[in-house]
Amino acid sequence: MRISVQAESFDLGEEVAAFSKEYQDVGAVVTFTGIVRNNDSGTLKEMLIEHYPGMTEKALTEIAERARDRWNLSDALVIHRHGALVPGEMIMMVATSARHRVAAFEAAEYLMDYLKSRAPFWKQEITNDGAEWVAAKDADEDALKRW
Amino acid sequence: MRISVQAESFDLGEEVAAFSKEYQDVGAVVTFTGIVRNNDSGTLKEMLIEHYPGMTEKALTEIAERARDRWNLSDALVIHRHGALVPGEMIMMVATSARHRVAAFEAAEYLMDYLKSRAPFWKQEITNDGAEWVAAKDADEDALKRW
Amino acid sequence: MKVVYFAWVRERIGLPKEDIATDAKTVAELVEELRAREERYALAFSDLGALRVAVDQELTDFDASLDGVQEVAFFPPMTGG
Amino acid sequence: MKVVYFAWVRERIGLPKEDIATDAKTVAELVEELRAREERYALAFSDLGALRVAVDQELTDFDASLDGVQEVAFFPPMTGG
Repeated sequence: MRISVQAESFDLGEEVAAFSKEYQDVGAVVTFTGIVRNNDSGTLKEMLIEHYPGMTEKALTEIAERARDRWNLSDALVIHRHGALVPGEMIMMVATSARHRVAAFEAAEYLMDYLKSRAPFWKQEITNDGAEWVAAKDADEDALKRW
Repeated sequence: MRISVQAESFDLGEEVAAFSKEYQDVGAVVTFTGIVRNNDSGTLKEMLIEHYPGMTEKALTEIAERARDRWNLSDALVIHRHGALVPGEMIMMVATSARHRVAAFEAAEYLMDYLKSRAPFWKQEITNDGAEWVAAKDADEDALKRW
Repeated sequence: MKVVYFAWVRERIGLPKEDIATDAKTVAELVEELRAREERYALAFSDLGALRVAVDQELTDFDASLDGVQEVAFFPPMTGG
Repeated sequence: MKVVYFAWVRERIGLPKEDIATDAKTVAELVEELRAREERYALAFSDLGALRVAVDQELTDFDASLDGVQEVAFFPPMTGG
């Protein structure tokens, strides 16, 4: 299990290849990658991601351990960036491996749902009109009820 | 959208990197990779995958087009191998990209559920005891009802 | 008409494909003709519930028409992924 | 006690962290003390429903005890992923 909170970019292909290298009783690998998407008017210049050093790593580790135990995962990976990112850049990724596809899918969705609302990150969007904090969505909070 | 039915192995890292290279209005990329898992007694020597040339490509294309239209995907990728594979080898992968995570996840699960039961592949497991056709699971057929 | 077989259907019948001249109007009628041929066909088609059929490379039912059809395929439930 | 602020809470209060000497027994009592300090605190803590709190880097509620606590953090709902 690897958790990384980092300012540097990551190479999705290399991460996936490394994650999927050691097979032991694994039939399914799922990855999710989050990318900075431009706003509807295409005016996003930068996304600034703030986080809570110390707590972030703890929260991500707890979330990943809960997913691993609940779905009996072979392995899990979480990478989340902070700092200034431009549209098209990868923000974060998770990967899960398990015996069967349903476990790998559900665990990856669980990781994402908890990352969205329970990991101490805050996003701010910078456009020519200024800076605006991204508001948490009710739908993201509601998504946790599934688990 | 790319569909590939092939005997050759594929490089997951390279495929994911290539798939995720062009971002246009994409916030989420999901990949699923299926791997030959050994049986519980660890005696699997080979998995032989037979398919129906011509129909396979048609069926996979139809499934991917339906997923693309239903979830408004930016892109979708399906790679499925046939021939002789050993435990640990990658059998297949799908990738989906969309604006939001829920669409990318659901579309990838839809692709997998339909691939399992509606794409003309048949698996045979070779052990020292001989060759045995893998039986379709009721759970896989039931999974289609979700959609 | 080209008739193709996959997986254990192919193994039971003993060949992957054959050309068959038939007046069968539906898949079900074709199955009846094949069953009457030889024991290996009767065995392969003994339980239609365990079989699937594609007509011109599209999955269909056993009551599908063979009108204008060029290729019929018989096989067990698929196990892709 | 170390008190840290993130996102618009940090912006409204105007600093990322500070050391506070307090006799507050709960987070809610600490919030009352802070609100009474200055307008910028009153503004930052005007709607507790829009705030989240962590005590020693664990998410908790506003009625959490501060007994033995070293670090309290205030911030808006998180937007990771």
